[in-house]
Amino acid sequence: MEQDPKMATHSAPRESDSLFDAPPMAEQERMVEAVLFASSEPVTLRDLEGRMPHGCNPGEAVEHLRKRYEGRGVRVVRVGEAWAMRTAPDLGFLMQKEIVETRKLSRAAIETLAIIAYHQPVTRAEIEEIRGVSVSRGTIDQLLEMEWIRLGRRRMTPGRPVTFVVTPVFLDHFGLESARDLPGLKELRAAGLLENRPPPGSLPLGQSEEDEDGGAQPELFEE
Amino acid sequence: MEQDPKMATHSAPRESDSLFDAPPMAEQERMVEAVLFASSEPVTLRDLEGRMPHGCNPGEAVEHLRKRYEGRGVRVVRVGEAWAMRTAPDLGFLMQKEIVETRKLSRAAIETLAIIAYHQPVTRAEIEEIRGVSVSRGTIDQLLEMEWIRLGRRRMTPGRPVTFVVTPVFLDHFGLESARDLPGLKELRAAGLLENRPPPGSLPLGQSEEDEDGGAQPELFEE
Amino acid sequence: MTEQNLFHEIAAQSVEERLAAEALIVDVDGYEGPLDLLLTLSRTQKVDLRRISVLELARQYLSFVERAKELRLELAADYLVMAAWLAYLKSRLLLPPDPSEDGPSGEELAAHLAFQLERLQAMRDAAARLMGRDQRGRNFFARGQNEGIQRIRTVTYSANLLDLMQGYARIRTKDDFRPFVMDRDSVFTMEEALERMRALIGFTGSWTDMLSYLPDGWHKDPVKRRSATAATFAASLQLVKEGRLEIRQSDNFAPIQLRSLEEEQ
Repeated sequence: MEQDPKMATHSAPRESDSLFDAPPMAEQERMVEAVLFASSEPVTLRDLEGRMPHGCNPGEAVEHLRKRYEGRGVRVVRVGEAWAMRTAPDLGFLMQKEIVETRKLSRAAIETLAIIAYHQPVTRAEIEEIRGVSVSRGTIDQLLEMEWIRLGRRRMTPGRPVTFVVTPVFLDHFGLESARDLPGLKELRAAGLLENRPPPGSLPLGQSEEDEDGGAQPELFEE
Repeated sequence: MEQDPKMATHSAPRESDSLFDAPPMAEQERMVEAVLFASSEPVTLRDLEGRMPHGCNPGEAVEHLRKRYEGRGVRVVRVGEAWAMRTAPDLGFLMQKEIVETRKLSRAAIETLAIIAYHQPVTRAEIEEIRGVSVSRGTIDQLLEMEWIRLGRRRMTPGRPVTFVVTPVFLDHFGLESARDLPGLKELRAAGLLENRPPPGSLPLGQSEEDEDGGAQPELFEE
Repeated sequence: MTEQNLFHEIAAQSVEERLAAEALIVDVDGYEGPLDLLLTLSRTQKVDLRRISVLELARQYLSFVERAKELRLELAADYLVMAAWLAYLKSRLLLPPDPSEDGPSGEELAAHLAFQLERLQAMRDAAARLMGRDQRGRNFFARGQNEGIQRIRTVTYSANLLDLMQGYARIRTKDDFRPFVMDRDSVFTMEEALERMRALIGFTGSWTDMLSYLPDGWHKDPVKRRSATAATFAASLQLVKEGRLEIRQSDNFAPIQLRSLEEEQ
């Protein structure tokens, strides 16, 4: 089917203008296949380039490989800036043995995760504003520990609050090429639902400090 | 290249004598591919048969798959009674990547090394006294790991502290025949490396023998 | 009509909805704060969230609070704050605008509340869609047997004889400047901390308390401890800047934790 790999590797240089000619593309594809196959985690093009002989074009090789695996039981998928091989989702039923029971996430954790994914980079105060309740430390810690979120750059606003963003591990888990491929992202943006719209005047939502004197104003609750 | 997997999965039953017709061979091959890929251990035909829909012929599917991967970067190999996928042996070199970094030795490390070279054998407490700051264990460990220093004899003083001496590797690296070849303060000054007059009562340099019982001559380190 | 209204409406609902509504009254803990409750209440209006009547919603919420009081349920402060705010909003919506009053109009406030509800609902839907996706380890799988792609890092350090001699000369002559040097007995410099950290961070694959990096013997004396902590913190930030470390602090005054980024490089 393919040329013999040994031949390809050790063949005399063809008529080339360079002494250090890169291996033929078919051979580069084999190399990418072997590295992606062997690694359970996604591999960046840069890492591939570092591993392959000088002059290789891993980007092109990955593209060839991706096409070759189309429709197979295993696929070549993009995860952020990296590439990985994953089984086709329609064959998940064969993999009962491999299923790893993941810790069940609380509703708060799932919502917090979604807010971070769709609004990133987002501060804790913004998450609280959207959910209307304070975010428990455990929730953020759990997501950080799972490596689904990480700290982003600090927001250049007073107090320079930290922001949260999702990670390549998150993308890999949910089979997303990038955070731009989140389902319904465009529609949500078009509907203005991803805007950080400041409340007119001040609102009691997500501003837990104001709860402090909630009990001191009982007359407010009478109509 | 391949037929569409969905097509294969959902295609109408061919003229069959059974109601529970096995999936087409191409689909069986996909299944075997996914299972072999995702399994952490080699998989037996019996195990494959147990996982796949009724009526499948895993032996034939494995054979098809093995042929398909001939010459690729990944191979289907038999391991005892079971089957597994492995990267092609000729590509093993891609799985290791050597990164050689050259870093400038830190100032603390150089100073510590210099003190050991000029005063050997010398204890850690003495090095700290000469440098005027504590010597981190990381610095000593680094020099030990580089094999530029090694442990000398224990000092015969209370606590029997270990001493450090330089190694032949060190001498070789710095082009010295022995540590006594190190230039003394006078020479350093003559070479323009020292702009300042010597501190009153400064030490004779390069006379490492005298440090032998350095613990008994604490004044050596007083200036 | 206000508080009765909600209960009449509830009576007309399906059993399922009624159960949900009862749960709402008996078990406030089941709701994640006032906004969550408002979102649930807004569903009884059976309209698109964009067409929701905030006035009606305010009425529903306030009757809920009334009812909770009747049942002598303890309501968390934030529920009461929301009630107060909605009572205020209701009055702004019902009364003609007071020209002497500054600030946003009732309609603006109502529109923002509607926006918040719609946004929360949208995020819940998005979360459900996300969790409904094919997931790694459940629907698709990575290579089961990591054959171990290795990265062998070899660091060679360079230093020449001149470095060595200059280093020694520096030490042997620094006492000339002694009068100008402050007493550093209790001072741990950032430079020292940095040097210490550089040697140690390679081993920090998991989150580790920053304080565990303080040098031996610097923990007890408060003056030394303070200096070492400050220097170690400054050095950590420098290493974060160099991309060699990650740093996190989950809360005010919580432990500051570090993790090496070396392996991901």
